[in-house]
Parts: sequence; structure tokens; C-alpha cells
Amino acid sequence: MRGPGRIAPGLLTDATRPVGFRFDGRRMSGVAGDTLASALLANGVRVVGRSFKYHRPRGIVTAGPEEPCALIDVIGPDGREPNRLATTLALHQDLAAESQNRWPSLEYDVGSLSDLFARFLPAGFYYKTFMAPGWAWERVYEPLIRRAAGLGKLEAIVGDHADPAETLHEHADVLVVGAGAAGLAAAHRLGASGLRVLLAEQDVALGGGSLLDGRWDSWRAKVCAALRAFHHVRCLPRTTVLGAYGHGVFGALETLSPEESARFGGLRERLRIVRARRVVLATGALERLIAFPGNDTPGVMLAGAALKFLRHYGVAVGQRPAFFVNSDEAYETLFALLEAGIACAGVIEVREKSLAAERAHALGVEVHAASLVAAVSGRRGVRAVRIADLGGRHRRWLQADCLLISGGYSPVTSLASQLGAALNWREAIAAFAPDLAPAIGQVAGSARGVFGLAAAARDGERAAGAIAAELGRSPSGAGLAAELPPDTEATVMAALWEVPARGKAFVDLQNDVTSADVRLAAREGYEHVEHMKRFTTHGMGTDQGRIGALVGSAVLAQARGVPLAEVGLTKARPFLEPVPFAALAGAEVREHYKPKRRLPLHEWHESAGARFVPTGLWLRPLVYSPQPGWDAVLAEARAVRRSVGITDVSTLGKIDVQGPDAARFLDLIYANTFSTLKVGRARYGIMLREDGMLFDDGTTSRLAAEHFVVTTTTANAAAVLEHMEFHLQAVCPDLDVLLTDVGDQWAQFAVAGPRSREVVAGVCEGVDLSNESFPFMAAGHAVIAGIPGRLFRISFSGELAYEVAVPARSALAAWSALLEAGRPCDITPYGLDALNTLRIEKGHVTSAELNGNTSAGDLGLERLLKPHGDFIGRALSQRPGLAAPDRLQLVGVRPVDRTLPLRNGLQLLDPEGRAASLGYVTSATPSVELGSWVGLALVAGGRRRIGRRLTALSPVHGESTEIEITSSHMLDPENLRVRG
Amino acid sequence: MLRIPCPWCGERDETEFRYRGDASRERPAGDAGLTAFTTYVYARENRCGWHLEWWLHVGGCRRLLKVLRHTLSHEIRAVGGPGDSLG
Amino acid sequence: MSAGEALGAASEAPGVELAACAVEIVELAAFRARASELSGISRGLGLELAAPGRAAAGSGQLSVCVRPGRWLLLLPPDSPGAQAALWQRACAGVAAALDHSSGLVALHLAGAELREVLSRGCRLDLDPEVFPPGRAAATLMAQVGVILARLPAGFVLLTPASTARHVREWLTATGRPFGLTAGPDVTVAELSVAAPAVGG
Amino acid sequence: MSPAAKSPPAPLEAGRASSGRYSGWRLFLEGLTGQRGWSRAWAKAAPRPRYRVVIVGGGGHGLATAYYLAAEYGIRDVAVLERGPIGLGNVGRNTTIIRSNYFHPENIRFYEFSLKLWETLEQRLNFNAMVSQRGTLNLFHTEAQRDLFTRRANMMRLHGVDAEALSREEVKELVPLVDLNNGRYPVLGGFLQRRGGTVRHDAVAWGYARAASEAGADIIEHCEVTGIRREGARVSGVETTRGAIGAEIVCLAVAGHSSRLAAMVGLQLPIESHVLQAFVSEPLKPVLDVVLTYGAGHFYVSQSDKGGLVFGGAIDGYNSYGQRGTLPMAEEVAASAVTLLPGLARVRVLRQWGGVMDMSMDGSPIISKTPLEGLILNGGWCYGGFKAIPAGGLTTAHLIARDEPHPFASHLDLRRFAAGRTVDERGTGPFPYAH
Ligand SMILES: Cc1cc2nc3c(=O)[nH]c(=O)nc-3n(C[C@H](O)[C@H](O)[C@H](O)COP(=O)(O)OP(=O)(O)OC[C@H]3O[C@@H](n4cnc5c(N)ncnc54)[C@H](O)[C@@H]3O)c2cc1C
Ligand SMILES: NC(=O)c1ccc[n+]([C@@H]2O[C@H](COP(=O)([O-])OP(=O)(O)OC[C@H]3O[C@@H](n4cnc5c(N)ncnc54)[C@H](O)[C@@H]3O)[C@@H](O)[C@H]2O)c1
Ligand SMILES: Cc1cc2nc3c(=O)[nH]c(=O)nc-3n(C[C@H](O)[C@H](O)[C@H](O)COP(=O)(O)O)c2cc1C
Ligand SMILES: [Zn+2]
Repeated sequence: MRGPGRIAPGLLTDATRPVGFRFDGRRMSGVAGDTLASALLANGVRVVGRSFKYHRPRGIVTAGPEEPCALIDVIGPDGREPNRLATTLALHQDLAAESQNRWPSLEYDVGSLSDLFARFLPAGFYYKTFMAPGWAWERVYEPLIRRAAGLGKLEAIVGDHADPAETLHEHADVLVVGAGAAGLAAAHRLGASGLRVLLAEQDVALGGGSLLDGRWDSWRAKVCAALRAFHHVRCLPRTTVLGAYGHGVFGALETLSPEESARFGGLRERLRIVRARRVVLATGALERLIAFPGNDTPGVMLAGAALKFLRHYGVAVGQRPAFFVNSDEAYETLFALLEAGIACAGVIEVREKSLAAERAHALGVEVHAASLVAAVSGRRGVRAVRIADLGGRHRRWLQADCLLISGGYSPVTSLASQLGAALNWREAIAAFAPDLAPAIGQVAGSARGVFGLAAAARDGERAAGAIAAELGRSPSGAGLAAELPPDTEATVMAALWEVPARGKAFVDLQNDVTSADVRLAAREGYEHVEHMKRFTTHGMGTDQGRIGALVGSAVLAQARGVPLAEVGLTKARPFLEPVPFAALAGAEVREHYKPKRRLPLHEWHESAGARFVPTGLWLRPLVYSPQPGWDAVLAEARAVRRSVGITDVSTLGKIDVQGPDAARFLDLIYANTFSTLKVGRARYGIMLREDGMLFDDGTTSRLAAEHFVVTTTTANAAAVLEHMEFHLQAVCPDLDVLLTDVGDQWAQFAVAGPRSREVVAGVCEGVDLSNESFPFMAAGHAVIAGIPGRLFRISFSGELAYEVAVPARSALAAWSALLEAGRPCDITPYGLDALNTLRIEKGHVTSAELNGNTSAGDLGLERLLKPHGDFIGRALSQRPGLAAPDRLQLVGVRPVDRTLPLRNGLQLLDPEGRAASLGYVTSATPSVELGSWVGLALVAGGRRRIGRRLTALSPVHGESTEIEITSSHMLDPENLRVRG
Repeated sequence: MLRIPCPWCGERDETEFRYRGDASRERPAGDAGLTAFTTYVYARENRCGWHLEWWLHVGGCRRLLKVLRHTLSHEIRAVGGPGDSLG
Repeated sequence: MSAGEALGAASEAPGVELAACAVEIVELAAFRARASELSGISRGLGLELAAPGRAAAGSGQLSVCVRPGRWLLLLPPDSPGAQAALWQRACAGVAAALDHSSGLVALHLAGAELREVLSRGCRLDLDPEVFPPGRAAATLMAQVGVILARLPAGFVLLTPASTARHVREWLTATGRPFGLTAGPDVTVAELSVAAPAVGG
Repeated sequence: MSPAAKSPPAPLEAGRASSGRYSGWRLFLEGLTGQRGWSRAWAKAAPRPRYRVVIVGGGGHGLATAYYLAAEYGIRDVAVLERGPIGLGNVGRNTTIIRSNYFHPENIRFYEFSLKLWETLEQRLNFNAMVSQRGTLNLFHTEAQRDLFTRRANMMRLHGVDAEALSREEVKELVPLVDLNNGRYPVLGGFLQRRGGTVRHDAVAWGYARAASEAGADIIEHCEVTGIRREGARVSGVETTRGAIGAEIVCLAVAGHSSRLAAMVGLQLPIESHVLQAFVSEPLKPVLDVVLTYGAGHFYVSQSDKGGLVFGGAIDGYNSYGQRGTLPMAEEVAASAVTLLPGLARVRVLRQWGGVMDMSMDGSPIISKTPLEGLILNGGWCYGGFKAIPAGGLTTAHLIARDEPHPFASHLDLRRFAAGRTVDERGTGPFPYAH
């Protein structure tokens, strides 16, 4: 047998449970516990995809989430899911995977032609060409580039299909990230100190590097059992910490096991938001790449990955591996493979000598000391490697079916640097290691450059001890350090970044960035590491350059002639592992994107055939008819004008204002005066923002000397309450006032129309509704259909009208009683559309006019501004710009040809004059009273233009209408009806 | 993500609060004139460093908090009520 | 198992149980510097006002304090507005008494897995050591304002009426994998029976 | 001032290496010799003791201002001082959208001017910034929104700017990924500006730097301005980490750091610094051919030429100088994405970052003189200053060279706040955290 295959049972696999799957249509079989990568290797598959830019054949390089190459598409019942990592994807029955970025097949890919032209396509080539002719970019070049770029294809089902997702909130004293020797030891000691611990491990099993060394099995079992016994410790395998967000907040992504997934209705992952007082970063170290020609050949793999495939899955990644290494750690794979009966082609070792090389030699392995790999032969799989001396000069070819490489180990520093840790250069390991502030937490184990399992475990205990002490706990019980299997003595590694030889040597295997690209960047002045990254796209792939970042920096350092420590690494950002939109989004999507606020009478409106419209969070009845068009709306509005209608205005904001200083407070908040309002009366009020612009309007009623109830617009209900609370607490904290949101407590209905008095009188016992005793703008307590409530004589429609308020629980009783009382007058429920028609006819404003850019003067409300005394917005409302004669002012508009419609958003132009717009239509409606469409508009110096004609244009609709400017009070300008 | 220690409710996620801006400015007296109000409304020190600011705990106790926070590191050094000077 | 957990879990059914809770809700809001007077008045009416962040019980009623100077009283069902009027008269000049019986909806939640369910929407630390019976807090859950009070027999959850259906649906959906069941309505007397005295 | 009116090519200063012309042909030739013939895109200049104009900030606006000063107005005695490497501020971290769909006619004019400059920029700079006019589509979900967009589109059309109203069906056709009904806030339609699109952000900084450098300006990196010198009522230069530099005119183009620079002369600006976050997904084959904005929440998205979905949402909403992302924003933006485009549910998000923006008190930029004579401010760009880089640079250069505002930027004067002539696109008032 040549090439990879399964040779033994693995730690994580169950050979008795075969699992069938497909790759590129081919049926294959793996076993339970496999990842797709281990199963593919077990089936002898070497090439799994094509690279991003040059479409070169690529194989599996790592055995974990750091994988740059083995990205595949998974085809499931819900469509095609792109860019899954074969190295972390748990194999399951009938999994269908497809290689990507190739056409027509993985074997023969037309895109690989670009590899032939690679010399003309260096990093950033597109900045230098494709500039002319201008139109060609969008039509020719860009589509080509786009099609060539991208990795996987997205063909998900669009429609009702939604992925279940959920977000969990977690709290702990300490979050331990990583369950290797360091993390396990730390969690154990923290647990023993009585601290609440959360241990997150991205892998399916706890243990990290200790899983790779059989001597550690009993220690690990013991620690895991101890952790399970602590009630304050929770272990979360399959959980990757995605990012560190400060203030002890971390995001973590848990991938559910199949059983857990079934329990949660197909949920695939959950986002855990962790809040912890301290963190232990025991995230380990990642093996890194070496840049040499052919380092992307399928079959070139990190040595540690080969060990993991062997131990976890019983898969040998080759039958005749060669090694290219620079540290003793990498020999662990060699020894394990030898033990498993795999003969080794030889070790190409950078160092002159080392303890590990001596051990290898003793086992009969040929070690080529002080040597490099200068080339790899075989395009679809390693066949031989060329051994060279340290100067890159050829020595000989070595036959091998795979090449296991190791450029040393770099601590995983991303979370630490997100937490503001400084990264220090450590010559002994040729890598950066972080230093975390103790107030945030500790870094432990190989994440801190402490290599070796026993050393890491001891370091984990040290970190835990430091944290426990800082949180005021003393660890109880003996540590586990005494029982650790000793680390093997090791010779120090020798840094090796790049082999001096011709040919494409990749520093980023996913984005096809070569060391030559990095040098080109330096030559062109993109010499800062962040410029180099952006110019070459180094480290910008899904793997974020985890195994190649430092190599790229090293090549750059060499090109610039400065130390690597000075070049540094690019900025590390969330997410440590690409995270599905669905998982980030959680459950509050689509139907549940925003909560629905429902009226107390929601069900009644529904049964009455209301069409609902979402307004903010509310669902409001728009019109009581399924038919689109104006007929139903106008019928409702007409009922109000002719007889009586009833509408649910419970969405209005209602704020209860009480206290000895309530009136004074309202005088400050409102532009008009409320201290002069009599008990039992209501007043229309406007409030400004401090910059002098209108903020909100509504009626405020005085129920008692020190008790007011304020109504706000629906849209601004929350904002107005906050505005009031802010000013009460920050600006006039001396006032004794209580503000309470009573919006949901009260249901409120407007009964409007010439016959509204009869209807209201029919349900309010013992109240005299005559103009004398309950005139326009009267307000007070009332018993409505036997329910203690409130009655206001206010009108938004311009008709004689009342607003009735009852506790929401009694809404249906009151509403039904009103309908019953209104039956003789044919009382008609009306919706938001009719409400709008009525208010436009009357010239009342809503958010279309109160748009944040209008002043009281603009809307003709300047008479409401109190002449004396302070109020919010007074000073800046007097700025000269707000009095400019060309400001947009509120007016009415009507089409000159009364048969023509208007629409909102029409621009208004002087028919004779220039093309500049004079203003625009804010709200328009067919009128029930005036026999044409009518509208409100904001027009430059509009009040001066009343009676003039303008052209109303909607170029996007190809419409042009002549209109005439009228007063905004188009109906009953003397306001007689409301007083009727 | 900020975790703001509300004196009334304890430490809470930033999502429970509504930011209300710079708390170092004081509203001028009503008759202080246009310039004073223009400065109050528009001019900001906008410090990169320790910043005194308002947060309204709308998702909790609905009290207005004064918070001393570092706008670069986001460290929160002190939290109090409107009357407290957090220096 | 912590003391709190033992206390809480002992009486809890497995899974999660959701029940309606019929109560009158009155909010007392003290005017400036009148809080202690208000406590006296309340005590006179047989109800101890809870300390901040707490829930307290007395003679078939509950008081919950999640805002300084303000208390929510959970009282037995009565005719609309009657309780508010009664308290209004009792506290005149000292505090405002506002009826929220319509504005807030009360739910009762219990069960061994309740914390699992709540942790999917509530950002508070509900570990019984941190949030033992007798604690109360206002917070957001499923994007909506809620008031949570932990009692020996589970949680009382108050939420605005307009979003009550949303919260209920959310609880039902989230609780499904944990075997959520609908329990019989709970009365405030049942709730308050075992509640700790002032200050929890 | 027509952007096409070129001043004669500037003679290269002695010792200043030219990177030569870029072209496909040259790329081919270089390919034959191992791409060895390229030299630095812009000269790494060292500071001289004085310049006529010192521009603080090597972002898009600073570099563009230097370029137009030299190439358009013949002022070559110019230095751009950048505290780090150029182009890593907001110009290097934004979501790259260009468009000119604004409400205020003054803004339409200004941003349309910019869009026009984008359309010929690459030929002019001889640098392919991948100006891609793929269209910007704003969806609406309420009638009120439709009305606002109608009004805006009509205003644009009156100014000769392209805008189209799309029906639901047309939206679906253009972006099949959109779920028109999406549960909570159905899509009612959209407004499309076909000439809007995206530009490769880094290339903008590099292209302007290269062109400015060739035209004679000094691009000085790793030179942080630590103080502003004044003589009486006039500015006289700056203090930097590389020594003092004299100047007749000092122009601040430091975006999110405007207040810090202004504070050096005791000036408080109507600006707050807030963080806007952005995200990028794993690369995909083409799925989205327009820039799309959701109208029922804060979310917008486009697909980069590399294949990543580039998207973002609202600002964090509190003063911040930390270029980092937060978890709640990631959740919120993703929730909007999945709601509007359920097909993205399984797509993975790769990276999250933030940028510090100069949020002005009315949401419009400031290109203006300041109370200190000779000190010019280019700032207040909020989250929309990338698209404005060509026009911002050119009009700032005009203000410096001609001592009077460019007609397209006269509404951006700093005095508009006191005068009550704010240009508030959103009507949110002086609350940058609410913009
Ligand atoms: C996430 C995000 C998305 C955005 N999306 C868009 C979009 O789609 N479309 C759009 O039009 N706009 C967008 N913007 C806004 C746009 O990026 C900015 O408005 C614009 O880039 C700001 O101008 P600038 O390029 O000159 O700023 P910057 O690039 O920030 O330049 C300012 C420079 O000044 C330097 N500096 C600061 N202090 C000093 C000092 N003391 N001395 C020397 N140098 C100093 C900085 O280092 C920086 O390089 C977005 C912004 C962000 C953050
Ligand atoms: N094989 C070698 O030559 C070599 C060299 C250096 C270090 N190491 C290994 O380092 C180990 C030292 O132990 P250690 O505990 O420091 O490291 P470790 O590698 O054993 O454990 C780190 C663990 O953290 C997990 N992890 C990393 N990032 C994570 C994240 N964001 N979220 C959740 N989990 C995350 C990893 O999956 C891993 O299990 C030893 O196993 C040693 O063998 C090995
Ligand atoms: C339009 C655009 C596209 C990007 N595409 C990628 C990408 O494909 N891969 C990647 O890792 N980062 C990508 N980034 C993010 C950058 O790597 C980087 O995070 C961002 O520019 C901010 O810089 P900083 O993270 O170094 O602070 C992109 C950024 C932008 C603005
Ligand atoms: Zn609070």
C-alpha cells in the first residue's frame, strides 16, 4: 500500500460503527468518530481541493481548525454549505462532500491555467492593470476576477428554511480556555479553590496535546473525573472561544454533538456569551509552516497533524513519510509512526545535532542533519523530496509518499492580544509570547511558550494559583503536579523560515501567497506588516494565516533587513474560528427579529378583519378590509366625518407625571406652559430638542393639581420618556417629580364624529357631556361602562371627538359597550389609514412633518412657544438660521386638476423658474370632504406662497402634476367642528 | 462589550443602558444666551482618555448613572448618581 | 449543591413549569425623602416593603423593589383599580400609587431546568448562590423588559402587557426541549407563603 | 473647477524615485524578469523643516488633499504627516460603499461630484482602485420609509443623479437571496442607484499616495503630530515625533481624531468619536451583485471581489477610540442578515473590526476654516466619508489654495452650527450616538 490509510484503532474512533459518505460523488466509508479529513485519508484520498488563486491541487495540511486547504462544500437537504473544514467536520452517515474551486473536476481544472501565468499575476497585479476602458471593469474584468476568486459556492434554500439557533448567557469566576495539560491543571486547581470555573475546549475531547501521549492517559482520566465531581466547574468540549471582548466578556461557539442536536430540534451550534472575572488562556501552541518550493504539494503536512491523525483516528498519513523539522517536538510523530510499524524515509533536520535526532538514529532512521528540503516532486502527491544543504545546494532526492514538516511552534496569542497583552519575542522558541495583565487573567502552558506536557501542567497550576490568590481563595488539597509523567529532555530548536531555493514557496496556502509576493510587497514599499498583508492578502483567508503568519513576517523581515521582532504580526481579531451567521444571530431572527407589541384588543381587531401593519414594535390595524386600495379607507374616514367612528389609539405613549413640582417640570420640558393648565383640562403641547427643533407633540391633561398624564406619539413614546427622565435626573434633580410609564396600563380609544357625543354619553353614566360642563379640551375621571377610567375631549380628526381610556384588562368591555352604544349611529371602527386621511385634511402633523428638521415656526406652531421662562430648546430655537425666510414651511397642497392624484415625496418646483426644488409633499390622501386629493407639504417660504401654483414632480415615477398651495388647515379652519 | 456596574442593580451588560453622552457639561441657565447654549449643545471635548458620561439604565432601575470610563481601554473607574462628582 | 439550590430545587418539579398568576399590581413611588414614611404606612397595612433588589412577603402579598424608592406590590385579585385607590388614599402626599394590574402580566416559573431556559434570554447571573430566593431584579429578556423575583417555589416574572404574549411564546418555545408544561394558575397567596421576610 | 482640468505634470524632484506607469503591458514585461523592476509606489519621505502646507493624517482625505493641491492647484510644497503607516485608519477599514443618494440638495451635489471623480479616478491616478458601479439598493419596509426614499430619489433626479424605484419583484430579481417576507418587516420595495457601488479601499489610499508623491508632495509616515504651533492668531506649524515642522497652512484630516488635534489649540469641535464596526465573511463565489441595505434594522452588505461578504450595522453608540468590535453588535448585525437573507445562515463570518469615526453633530462633514487662521479642518465624516474622498480632497485643496470654499462644499462650514444652518440628513439632532 502506498499513501495514507487506516492502520489501527484510534482514541476517538469506533471501528465497529462504519459510516458511509460521499466525496465528489464517490462512495466511501469511514468510522464513527472520524472527521471528514481522517475518513478521506483513511480512504487514501490525498487531493481534496484547488487553491484560491492558482487552482493548484491541495491536500490536508493540519488536523484541526487551523486548516488552510481542506475546505469542502457539504451538500445537505437545505442546500450547499460552502467552506466547511474537513479537519473539524464530524463524519456522519450519508455526508455528501464536494471539493471546491475547480471546474469541471478536481482532477482536471481549467482554472489551473492561471498557475501557468502565475509569473504575470504577482501579488496585487490587479492594481496595475484593467484600468481602461473605464466601463470594462464592471463588464469584463471584475466578473472574471470574481468568478475566479471566492472559494465555495452558496446554494442554500431561500425561503422559509431557517436554521435553529440559540444564545446562552454564562457567568463564571474564571473562564479557562483550552483543555490541554495546562488548562486541565488550571481548571482543577481553580475548582479546588471553590471558584466557579468554565472550561472551554474546541476539540471533541478534553486533553489537548496530552491525548497524543499514552503516558498521560491515566492522569487525564483522573483530572477529568475530579473536574466532573466539582459542582462549580463545568467542562464544555466542542466549544471554541471566538473572541475576547473586554470587561470579562467572551464569545464561545459550541458545536453540538449529534445527540444533543437531535434533542434541540436540529440545532447545530450555540453561542455562549461568557462573563468571567478572570481568564486562563491555555490555548496551546500551533505548529507552523516552512516556506520552501513545493510546500503546498498534497502530502506535505504538519508533523503534529500526522500524529493526531494516528492517535485520534488510527490513520497513517503515508506509508513512507519523510520529515523536515527544526525541533525535537516534531520527532514525536516519527517515533509514534515507527511504533505503529510505518517505515520512515528519513528526517531532514536543520540542526547539526539534537537529542531527538540521536534517538531517531538509534531507531535506525536516516537523519540528514544541517539540511533543507529544496523541492518536492509529484503534483498530485509527494513522490520525492530534494534534500539540499543549508545554502540550498542540491544533495540528493529522497523517495517518500508524504512529507511531514515542522517549523516550530508558535503560542496561540490571538485572545491575549485582543485583551491588550503585549507580545514579546522569545528567541528560544523563535516566536512571540504574550504577557497578560493579572487583573484580566493568566496565560498558561505552551500558549506562554512553556513547552512540554508536564511543564505546561505545572504552569497551569501556577496560573490558577495566582488567580485564586487574587480572588481571595486559597487552593485546598494537593495539586496534581506530583503525579505528572516527566517531560523528555529536548534540544533547543533552530529557527527556520524559508529555504533559499527557486520555486513557489507558499507562506499562505489558502490565499496562494508566496515568499516572492512578500518580497515584492517590500520592494514596492508595502513594507509594514499590515501593508504587506493587504497587498498580498497574506493571512486573510478563513484560517487567518494561523500556520503561516509568522513565516510571512519572517520573510518580510529578511527582505527589509530588520529583526523579525520589529516586523511583528498583524492584528488579531475575532473570530478565532469562522462562525455561521445563524449562530451569531441566535433565535431572534425572522419572525422573532423584534418582539411584537400587541394592542389589548389585538384579537378583536383580528376577528374584525383588520389588516395589520408593523409600526415600530407595534402591530396596528391599518384598515378593516382585506382589499388594497382606498375604498375601504375612505369609507371608514367618511363614517367619522358623517356620523361616528372609533379607533384604537392605545399605542400612544402615556406618561404619568406626579409630584409637587410636576407642573414646573412640564414647563421646562414643553415649549408651552402647563403650570397654568386647570385641573380637568387638557392642552396640546410641543416639546423641542435642545437644538431648538421640534421633538414631539401630544396632549397633556391635568387630573389633579400635582398629577398630569402626558401622551406622546407612538413612535416617540420611549424616546420622550427617556428625554424626560434624563432632564429630571440630570438637569433639574431638585424637582420632586415622579415619572411613570403607564402606556401598557391604559387602553385608549378615540370616538370621533358629529355623533360621538351620543355614543360616549351612552356608556358614561352620570357625566354631563354638554359643551358647558365638558367642553373641548376637557379631561377627567369617568366611569365607562361601569369601569373606572378617564375621558378626554380631544380630537385628532378635526371632528367632535372624545378619547376614552380604561385599564387595558377592561378594554374589550369598554370597546364593546361603545360599539353597542354606537350601533344606532352605525359606528365604524377605523384604522391607521383613515386616521391619516382625517388628520391630513385637518392639517395635523405626524412624524412625516415632525421629521427632526422642522422648527415650531416651520409648522406654524410658533404661537405655542412661551414668551417667558426657560424651556428645553428655547435658546437655540432663536438661532438666525431658524428664522430664515427660505425655510421650509408647512402648507397644504391640492392638484389643480382635481381628478389627479398626489403622492408622498413629490418635489415641488416653480413652474416658470429654475429647476431647484422649493419643497416636497410630506403626506397626501384622497379627501373625503374636499373632493380631490389633498396633501401637506413643506415649502420654502411656503406661507407666502399660499394661492400660488407649483409643479409637483416625481421623476422616478415619471409624473408631473400642477398643484396649488393652500393653508395647511384645509378643513374647518375655524375649528368649529371640534367645539360642536 | 461593556459591563457597567449599576449602583442599584449590579453589573449589567451595556445592552441594558441607553447612552446619553458627555456628562461633564452642565446646562447653562435659561438666560445664558446663544453662545453658551451653542457650546453646551455642540462643542465636545471628546476625550481620548477618561470620559465622564451619562448612561440611563432603561433595562433596569431606570436611574441615570454618571460613569467615568476610558474611551480607549473602556475601563470603568467609577459609577455614581447624577449628583456625584467622580473626579 | 448549594444551600440556595437545595432550598429552591426541593420543591421544584422536574423540567419547567409555566403558570399564569392572577394578581393586582400596584406601584408605590415615594416622593422625595418620604420613603421611610411610606414604609411605615405600608407596614401599617400589613405589608413590609422589600429592600432594594429584593422581594418580601407578608400576609398573602408580595412587595418587590427593583427601582430605588419604588415598590411593586403583588396583591390578591380585586375589582379594577380598587387596590390602587386604597393605597392611593393611604399614601396620599407621601407616595404615588399607580395601578399596573393591566400594564404588567405576572407569570410563575418553576422547575429544575428553569435556569437553563432563562439563560437563553436573560443576561443575569441566576446562580442560586448569587441570586437566591428573595432576590429581585429588572432586566431584559428576549428583547423585552422583565422583572424577575426568585421565591422559594420558583420565579415570578412580570412583563409589560403588550409584549406578554411574545414573552410567553418565547418561554414556551425555549422551554420545549426541557419539557415545559403549563401549570395551574398560581395565586399571590401561594407565592408569598414561603417567601423570606424583609431583605431576604 | 472641473476635475478634468489637469495642471501640467509636475517635474519629479531630484532623488524621488518614480514607480513608473502601471499597465498590463508592463506587468507582462516584468513577468518575464521576475517582477523585479517595480519600485516603491510612493516615496518614503523624511520631513523637511518647513512646508507651505502640512496635512495631518495620511488617510483618504489627507492624501487626496495633497494630490489635488499638487496636481490641480500647483501647490507642491506639501507634506502629509501620518502617525503610522498610511491608509490604516478608516480608509483602510471601511465597507467601501460609494453613492450619492442624499436628501439635502447641497449634499447631493457634493457627493455626486465625488461620484463623478470616482468614475475617472483610476485613469487619472494610473492605479486600479476597482471602482465598481454595481449599484446600491436601499430596501424599504414601511410606507413612511417609502415616502422618504421617494422624496430623496426625486430630489436626486432633479439634480441629474440616477435613482430608480424598484418593486418587490424587481428587488427579488436583482437579489434573489432576499426573503421579501422575512417574517417581521416585509420588504415593500427598494430604491436603486445604479451608479453607486464599491471601491477597493486600500487602493484608494495607495493610489492617491503614489500620485501625490509623483506630483511632488512628501508622504511622511511614522510621524505623529503632537502639537500645533501658533504665532498670534495664526498657525505656524506642528510639533511631531520627528521634530517641529513649520507651515503656513495646517490642514487636519485625521477623521476620528479631529477632536484630539483641535484640542491642541484649545478648540472644541462639534464632533464625537464613535466606533463603527465591520465584518467580513469567508469568500464565496458571487452571490450578491449590489450593495444592499436593510431598512428595518441596521445592516448593509456587499460582496468584495475576493468573495467575502463585507457588512456592518450601526455605530456602537458611545464615545470610543477603540478600533474593536463588540459581541452585541455582531449578534445584532447577524440577526438582521439572517432575517433578510436567510440563505446566509450557514455562511461563516471571518473577522470583525472597528473604526473610529468623527461623528459630527448634524451628520454632515466639515470642510472649513477654523477660528485659528491658517488652520483648516477636513472632518466630521461620520460613517460616510469614504465615498467623499475625491470630492473632500479636491474641495479641501480648493479651500487651501484659493482661500475660499469650493462652491460644492460651502455648506460644510463650521459656523453652520451656531447659525442654525445644520445639514441634518437624518433629523436626529445633535446626538451623534443616535445617528
Ligand atoms: C467600519 C466602517 C465602515 C465604513 N463604511 C463606509 C462606507 O461604506 N462608505 C463611506 O463612504 N464611508 C464609510 N466609512 C467612513 C469612512 O471610512 C471615513 O469617513 C473616511 O475614511 C474618513 O476619512 P479618512 O480616510 O481621511 O480617515 P482615516 O483613514 O481615518 O485617516 C485619518 C488618519 O489620520 C491619522 N492621524 C490621526 N492622528 C494623527 C496625528 N496626531 N498625527 C498624524 N496622523 C494622525 C490616522 O492615523 C489616520 O491614518 C466607514 C467607516 C468605518 C469605520
Ligand atoms: N508536540 C510538540 O512538539 C509541542 C510543541 C509545543 C507544545 N506542545 C504541546 O503543548 C502542550 C502543552 O499543553 P498546553 O495545555 O499548553 O497546550 P495544548 O495544545 O495541549 O492545549 C491547548 C488546547 O486549547 C484548545 N484551544 C485552543 N484555542 C482554543 C479556543 N479559542 N477555544 C477553545 N479551545 C481552544 C486546543 O484545542 C487544545 O486542546 C503539550 O501538549 C505539548 O505537547 C507540543
Ligand atoms: C472591504 C474589506 C474587505 C476585507 N476582506 C477581508 C478578508 O477577506 N479577509 C480578512 O481576513 N480580512 C478582511 N478584511 C479585514 C481586514 O483584515 C482588517 O481587519 C480591517 O481592514 C481592519 O484592520 P485591522 O483588523 O488590522 O485593525 C476586509 C476589510 C475590508 C474593509
Ligand atoms: Zn440600574
